[in-house]
Amino acid sequence: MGSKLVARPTPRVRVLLFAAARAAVGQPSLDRVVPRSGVRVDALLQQLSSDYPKLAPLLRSSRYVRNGRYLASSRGRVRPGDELAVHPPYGGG
Amino acid sequence: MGSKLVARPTPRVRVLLFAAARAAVGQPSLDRVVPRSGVRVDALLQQLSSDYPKLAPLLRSSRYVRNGRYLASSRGRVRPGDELAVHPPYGGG
Amino acid sequence: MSVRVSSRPLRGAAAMEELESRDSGAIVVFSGRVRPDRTAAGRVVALDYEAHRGPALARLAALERTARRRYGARHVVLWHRVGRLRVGETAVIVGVACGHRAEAFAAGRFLIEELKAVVPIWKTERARRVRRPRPRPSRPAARSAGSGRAR
Amino acid sequence: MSVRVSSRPLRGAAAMEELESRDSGAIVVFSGRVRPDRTAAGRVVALDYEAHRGPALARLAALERTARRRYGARHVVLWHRVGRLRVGETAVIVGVACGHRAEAFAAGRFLIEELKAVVPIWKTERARRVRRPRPRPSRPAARSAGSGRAR
Repeated sequence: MGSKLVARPTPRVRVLLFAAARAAVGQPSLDRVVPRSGVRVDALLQQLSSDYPKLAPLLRSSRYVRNGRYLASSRGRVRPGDELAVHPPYGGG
Repeated sequence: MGSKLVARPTPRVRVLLFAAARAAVGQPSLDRVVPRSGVRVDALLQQLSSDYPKLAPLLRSSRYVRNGRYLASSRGRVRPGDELAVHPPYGGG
Repeated sequence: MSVRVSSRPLRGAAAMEELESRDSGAIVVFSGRVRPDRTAAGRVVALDYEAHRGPALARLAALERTARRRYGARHVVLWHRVGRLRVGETAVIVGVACGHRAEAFAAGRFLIEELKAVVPIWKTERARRVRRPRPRPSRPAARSAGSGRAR
Repeated sequence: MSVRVSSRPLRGAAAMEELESRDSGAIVVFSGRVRPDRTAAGRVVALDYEAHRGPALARLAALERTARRRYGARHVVLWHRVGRLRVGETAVIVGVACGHRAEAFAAGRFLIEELKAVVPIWKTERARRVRRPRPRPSRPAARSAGSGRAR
């Protein structure tokens, strides 16, 4: 009341975890709070490695897909609302 | 009457002609009279080359099957009653 | 053992079903069909295939044994059709079931190459001369210039 | 275009039928199935396959385009199954129709190798510990020496 502030959703990135990455964390996805300006992917991965030590070696050999598109480099950024998929080495067939 | 000779069939080898060999001769097989003791395959082929000049080049590149078995060498013999197949180069598939 | 030389039409799907009924990690099937190639005699419309049946079956069986020994093939399909085949019809099917894909591909390729080289089967092309447009008779200049046909 | 990532069972015969419906000289189909491999955890009884579906379909479609460009493929089948597959079930089918057999084999091999390397699909082994015979309790010498079992 009286405040002009409107509730805004906390700015998050959703991290999708597949296969061995999911097993390392114990769940299929994580929501991470990020600044509204976004964060570099490599910085986000650094945080994840600290929080989930079992995930660390996998992150070094994984590929990354942001909103359905492969990232050419982990120097790209993710912004609130983005979805970042962690792809450990593939094993189809 | 009085003769002790019994009619015996003329001793022949049947030559089977496939594909281009048949086309060169104009028929699918030839019967050749051979001595009762048989004849060397290369001698028989020499005769065929003389009688059917169009067949000559094909005979040089053909394989030979006597009574269903491949001949390792044209120095083998064919005897009356044998069947000798002429196989020009194969082209299945 | 599945070797066959027959005038009945071949179906790759049937070969695949036969191979899928066996235990194996990897199956490769090759199907070769009559192509409408152009030759000196015109365009191929059919191929007449003939075989020396007994030796052909014996050599196909020998190829199968080699595939088992050399590539660990667990099941092999070697089917060849004979008679007159029109363009688009299947002349040959080679299929193999092995433990792993590398052997299955190698065995499949080996079998078709060997089949072509050592099995007494021959084809004769039936071609149709390709019709070329005849040179047009020369026309009066007025007509060829005057009629304004679009396209 | 025939790329598919689905939990429905795969049939190599269906892939072959699809490819046979097209004009082409040579068809190669590969079918890969779950093997009862032995691992540290025991014998594999099933594989759980998962995919990141959108990127997987995009990469399969890109592989198909590459096969058309590089091998002149006229039709391509790239089907992968997901979910729990028991031993013997088909996990992947790769099929290609080309003008000639050399390209068809090369394209087939290329497609399965690339599929395994670049398409976001994973498998997790479900193994069952292999039962080993328990060590026998030691027996009185008289008995082990006395009983004359042949073999």
